[in-house]
Amino acid sequence: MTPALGPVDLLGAWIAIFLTMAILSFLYGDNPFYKLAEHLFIGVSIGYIVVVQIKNNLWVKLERPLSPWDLVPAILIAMMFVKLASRKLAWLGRFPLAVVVALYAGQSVTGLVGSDLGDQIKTASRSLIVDKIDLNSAPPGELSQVPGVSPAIAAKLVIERTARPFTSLDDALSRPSLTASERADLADERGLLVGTEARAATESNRVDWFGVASGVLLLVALLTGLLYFYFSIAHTGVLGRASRVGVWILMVGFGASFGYTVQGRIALAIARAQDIRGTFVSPADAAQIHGEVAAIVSSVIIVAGIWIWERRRAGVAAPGEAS
Amino acid sequence: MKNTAPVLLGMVVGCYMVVEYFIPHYAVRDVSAHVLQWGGLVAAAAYVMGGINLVQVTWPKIRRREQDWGYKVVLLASAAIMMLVGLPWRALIGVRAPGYAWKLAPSPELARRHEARVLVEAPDDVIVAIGTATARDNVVAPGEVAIKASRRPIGYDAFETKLVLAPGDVAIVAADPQMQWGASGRVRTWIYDYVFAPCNATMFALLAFFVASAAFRAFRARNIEAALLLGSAIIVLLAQAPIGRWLTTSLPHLSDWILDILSNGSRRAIIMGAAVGAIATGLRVILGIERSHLGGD
Amino acid sequence: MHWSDRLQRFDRRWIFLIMALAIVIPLYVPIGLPIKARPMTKAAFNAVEELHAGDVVLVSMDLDPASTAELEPYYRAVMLQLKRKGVKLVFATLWYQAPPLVARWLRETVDVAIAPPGTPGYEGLPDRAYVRNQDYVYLGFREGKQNIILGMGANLPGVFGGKTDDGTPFADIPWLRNIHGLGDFKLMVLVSAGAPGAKEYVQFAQNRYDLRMVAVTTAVSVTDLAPYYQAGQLLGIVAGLAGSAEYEVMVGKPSIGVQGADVLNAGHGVVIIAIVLGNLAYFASRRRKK
Amino acid sequence: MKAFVIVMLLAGVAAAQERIQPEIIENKPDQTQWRIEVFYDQGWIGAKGVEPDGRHIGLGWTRDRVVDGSVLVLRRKLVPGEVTDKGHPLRIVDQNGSRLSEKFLGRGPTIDAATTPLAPGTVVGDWTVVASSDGDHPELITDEVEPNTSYIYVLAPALRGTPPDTYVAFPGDAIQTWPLRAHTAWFNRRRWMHLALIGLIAAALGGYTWLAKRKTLFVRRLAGVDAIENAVGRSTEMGRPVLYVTGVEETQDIQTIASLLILGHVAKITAEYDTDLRVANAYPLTMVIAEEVVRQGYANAGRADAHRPENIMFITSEQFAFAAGVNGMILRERPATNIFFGRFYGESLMLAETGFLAGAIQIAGTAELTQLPFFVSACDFTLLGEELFACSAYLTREPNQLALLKAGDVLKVVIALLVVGFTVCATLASQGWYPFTRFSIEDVMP
Repeated sequence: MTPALGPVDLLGAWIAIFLTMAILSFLYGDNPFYKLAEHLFIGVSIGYIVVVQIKNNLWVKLERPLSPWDLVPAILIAMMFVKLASRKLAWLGRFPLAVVVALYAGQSVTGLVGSDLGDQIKTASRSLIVDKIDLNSAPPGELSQVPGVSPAIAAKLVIERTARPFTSLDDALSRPSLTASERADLADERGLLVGTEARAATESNRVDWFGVASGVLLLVALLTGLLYFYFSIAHTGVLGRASRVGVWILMVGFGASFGYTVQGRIALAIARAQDIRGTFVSPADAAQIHGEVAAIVSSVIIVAGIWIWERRRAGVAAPGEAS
Repeated sequence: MKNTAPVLLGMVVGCYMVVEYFIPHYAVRDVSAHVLQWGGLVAAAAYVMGGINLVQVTWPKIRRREQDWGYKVVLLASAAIMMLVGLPWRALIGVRAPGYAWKLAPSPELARRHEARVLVEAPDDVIVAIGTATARDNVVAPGEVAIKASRRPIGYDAFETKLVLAPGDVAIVAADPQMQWGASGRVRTWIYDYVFAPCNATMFALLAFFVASAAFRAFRARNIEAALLLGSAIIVLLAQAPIGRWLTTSLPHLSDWILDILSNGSRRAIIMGAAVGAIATGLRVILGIERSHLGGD
Repeated sequence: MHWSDRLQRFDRRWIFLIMALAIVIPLYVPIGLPIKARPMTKAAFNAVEELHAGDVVLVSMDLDPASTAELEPYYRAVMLQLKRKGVKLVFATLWYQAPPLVARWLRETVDVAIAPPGTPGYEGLPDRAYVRNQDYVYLGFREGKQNIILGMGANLPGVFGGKTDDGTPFADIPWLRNIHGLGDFKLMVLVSAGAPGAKEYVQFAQNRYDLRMVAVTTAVSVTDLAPYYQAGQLLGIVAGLAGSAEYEVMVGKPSIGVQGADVLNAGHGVVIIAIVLGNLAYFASRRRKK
Repeated sequence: MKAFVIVMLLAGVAAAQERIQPEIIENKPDQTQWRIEVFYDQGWIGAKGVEPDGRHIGLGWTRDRVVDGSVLVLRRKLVPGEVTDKGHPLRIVDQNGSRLSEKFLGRGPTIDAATTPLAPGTVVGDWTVVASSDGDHPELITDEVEPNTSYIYVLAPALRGTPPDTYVAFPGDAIQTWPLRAHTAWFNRRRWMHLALIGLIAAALGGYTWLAKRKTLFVRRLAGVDAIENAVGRSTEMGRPVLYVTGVEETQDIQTIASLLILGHVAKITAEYDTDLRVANAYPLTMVIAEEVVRQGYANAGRADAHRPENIMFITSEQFAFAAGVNGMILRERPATNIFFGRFYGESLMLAETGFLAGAIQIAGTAELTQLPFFVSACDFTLLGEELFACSAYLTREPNQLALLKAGDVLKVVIALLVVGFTVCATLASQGWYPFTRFSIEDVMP
């Protein structure tokens, strides 16, 4: 049994909700409540960063066994702080800077060449001919590539096919050992273009033509994309048209990016609402906090406050956001 | 000197980082393990620098009573408080033991029933677990019992011990776990949970609303590019919400296909191009050609 | 004034209000459409399912309170999945914003059982409470971005001075003795809200030490990471809230994520309608001007 | 059953390359022949092998008469002064049992493998369990060892018990290898392709730097770059400042560097137009440099006196606090031009949107692609990804920058050729055309 929230934490919860509302008030317009929360936040985060950096990096370093190597960072850090003492010696601060920048530069050279050039070239250079996965011969690992086939289902299929080879997809996906929910999953993934029909067959060497087309498109997207970011030629004539195709594909890609990003943003707002409702704490605590009440009270305070504040500076321009 | 020496030092370190990648020798690996820590340590110190810098920038504004100086006071004050409560005060004020456990004279009455008893003296908000029991007065079976006393909020000591109880033993557990200060102390965690976290999250949540208004007021199919962008955006938006699959199962498939083929294809072109640019710039930095980050000579 | 102009001029704060309602109302009046896992999510799930009891897994918690909205549901789900598999867990973070958050989450999800036997609405295997420095360790936060990643790859104990966050020596934890670098982890679960995070792990460690890793990312980074997934550098990606919800369903304990994803319907709806209306107004006014 | 062993040593080169003639120790008929492959290194092509870091030994074996049952692999350090230059068979159990013999274990009590699980890493007497395999293991078992230490490995045929890692019997003889020691090398052969790519970039960079100093190199016009000057002009007319944000990443970040380079140019323009330039930084280090760069820019414009250091500000490194701070500036100081160059994350939309509503001309550029859709939507001009780097070259016309751009272009051609080439090979290989089937991109790009 966990004891009820103490008054200190109840107060905290209410403060948290008030600050949430104060920051959301920025949507109405820049106002004292928002500014207060903003500066409070900036201040707290600075205070937070400084301590956490000292504690988790510098202090623990001192606590734990030191090696002669640790002399180097010590000196570098000292050089960085010199500039507080004397403007004349401030140039010493360039040493730590130079070292850190060089460290990162060197790392990105070797890091990127492997992951962003090597592996990406490798992935881009796949065979354009894509065979359908043969349910009667493919190993389990390959079977679970088929849409809707989980490793568990793959294992079952292997057993089933040794008992009796599959004659058709329907036959394969409706074998008795599959549970109802598994069948539902599989049925859900049926489809001629990207679904089961496209990816799997019961004979070997069947070509997945949509896969081929997609592969070609993938290659085209890559090449035209590279062309668009090729700066040594004026984009005219054929090249111009090609690079235009490139930027079109690019834009479709950005569209996807937009979609995902928007999802992310909305998720954040949802979480704030859930938080006020007390979704992330135990029902007992939620009942104690009364988040909705706190939210309404805070909003009333803020609205009243903003109203008074606007009356005060009547004549001065309306809140910035309204423009 | 003032400009060349840092660059030279940088060149040495940077070149080492590149060469190191191609040398599998364990001795080199061990050296790298040390070198790699430098970056982190210096960066950490730079944050401290930033804190000091903030005071340097803000204080004059307050002295000169510049516009919004009041908020600047709030800013500095909250920063100062957050730093102060981050100090390990208990090093000064001392640490009190979180609790004690001792035995009293055994009671024959309990012994007859082959039981033992553990009494708890603790404030109401302290959770004391005697084995699995959490009452203030527990009759337990003899033998070893684990005793754990803690407070609910993060940032308090915990009292843990074991008692071996013979039949008839009566033990007392007096626990009052003390509040911790410092980076993971009670007050700091409180401020983090109830000020830092909600502000941080809400700042981000504002974006949901800005997205909506941007979509309404700024996002226009002015040309074919924008139209394409919008089209795929709407498809992905629909597919990402459960409603997409509810409308038609091919929507998620289509959106996945856009991601796998069109997005990945063009994205890969960008990744490679960017990688080349980054590598080249990196090379320029470690070869000392690029010194803009050190300021003009 | 023509309707199209009015539509383009009206105060955006009305849109904010509509958005707010679209987010709040479904929380009280759920729509409750079914959720099905997508390939990327399934891949991530399967990668974890392949683990065996006793395997050592690194969980890198590179996030801040702002990103919990998208990552927390996945985190809670994957913790249940990992714990019911009985794997050993190693936690670390590269984000200075994270430590207090991680401390709380460890308390809420690792130190106690998430789904003890008899949890209503949960059929899967139960999990148990993990004991710190016995079933899991928390290494703490280190500043240095990819320096730390590379450092952990080359010599993990070195980066953390051979001690966990609470000062327990690695030597005291038997299963930690065989962990010299990132290469020794059976799997890496990257709870990643941005940089440094999944992308940096891929760029600076995956190719170098040939690691197995899955990532949950804020939806923002999905298109950025998808090529790495296609290249097999990431074994799976869980895409923000929607992905987390799918993951909850796969793990078998739908909760906050599913509730949130349900609200996405309305939220996305508002944005789509906003785009459509905005453009209608735009084209209408443009035709009139011609 | 006696057996004899063939240890095949591959002097630092992978199996495919050169094979030293197997050395026969004993040769009796009717015996299982062990062929043990020991890998110390990896080849220039082909994926097989271990990294020669002095900490890894690769072990694989096949037996010419296939024997069923598992094989348990153990390892021990060579006792100083011990001479075993030959591999030889030995018994690890006394009689057909599962109890490892004292003689074998060296020190410590005997251990019953049927009851004590021998998981990899377990120490039994002098020996450490390396791995166990069901049947032969032609693939490599990679063992992590201490550098500069000789080890002896034993491969023991075994029959598994029901509990995991237990063994009920060890039929026949085990095989003891002769001393093996992990090799160290000074070059990782698997990464030659990476080195080649870096070398190519370096060469192109050097070549074009040389060229750029002698002749003007062509760069295609970048829409949006010229917009900067117009925008600054407009701010001058309106008598409002120009706001420049260097992104929210640290100085080391390539994009921040590019942003700072462009900042120098922008500072020059603003100095010429005599317009206020405000620079918002998310990191103290960035602020310090930005100040240097701007001072330089003003100096180049011959107006060093006009430089106002307090206009270059450090807001905070906390991403959203930073966004809030800059938003505050946009709303309070109402700059007529906002320039967002560098790396941006979630706050990009907040900034662009607030600026959009403040009615400023906005120019954005970032290689942080997830943010581009919003910049594209809310800004007047946007530099997509790499165009940001191209921009600094286009503006400064500075040889180094141009060389950077040109080198990038060369590499793009190379990449395109590589991709097309490899794709053709892979496609032909998938159709079973002869020479191509023997070749895989994995061989050169592990």
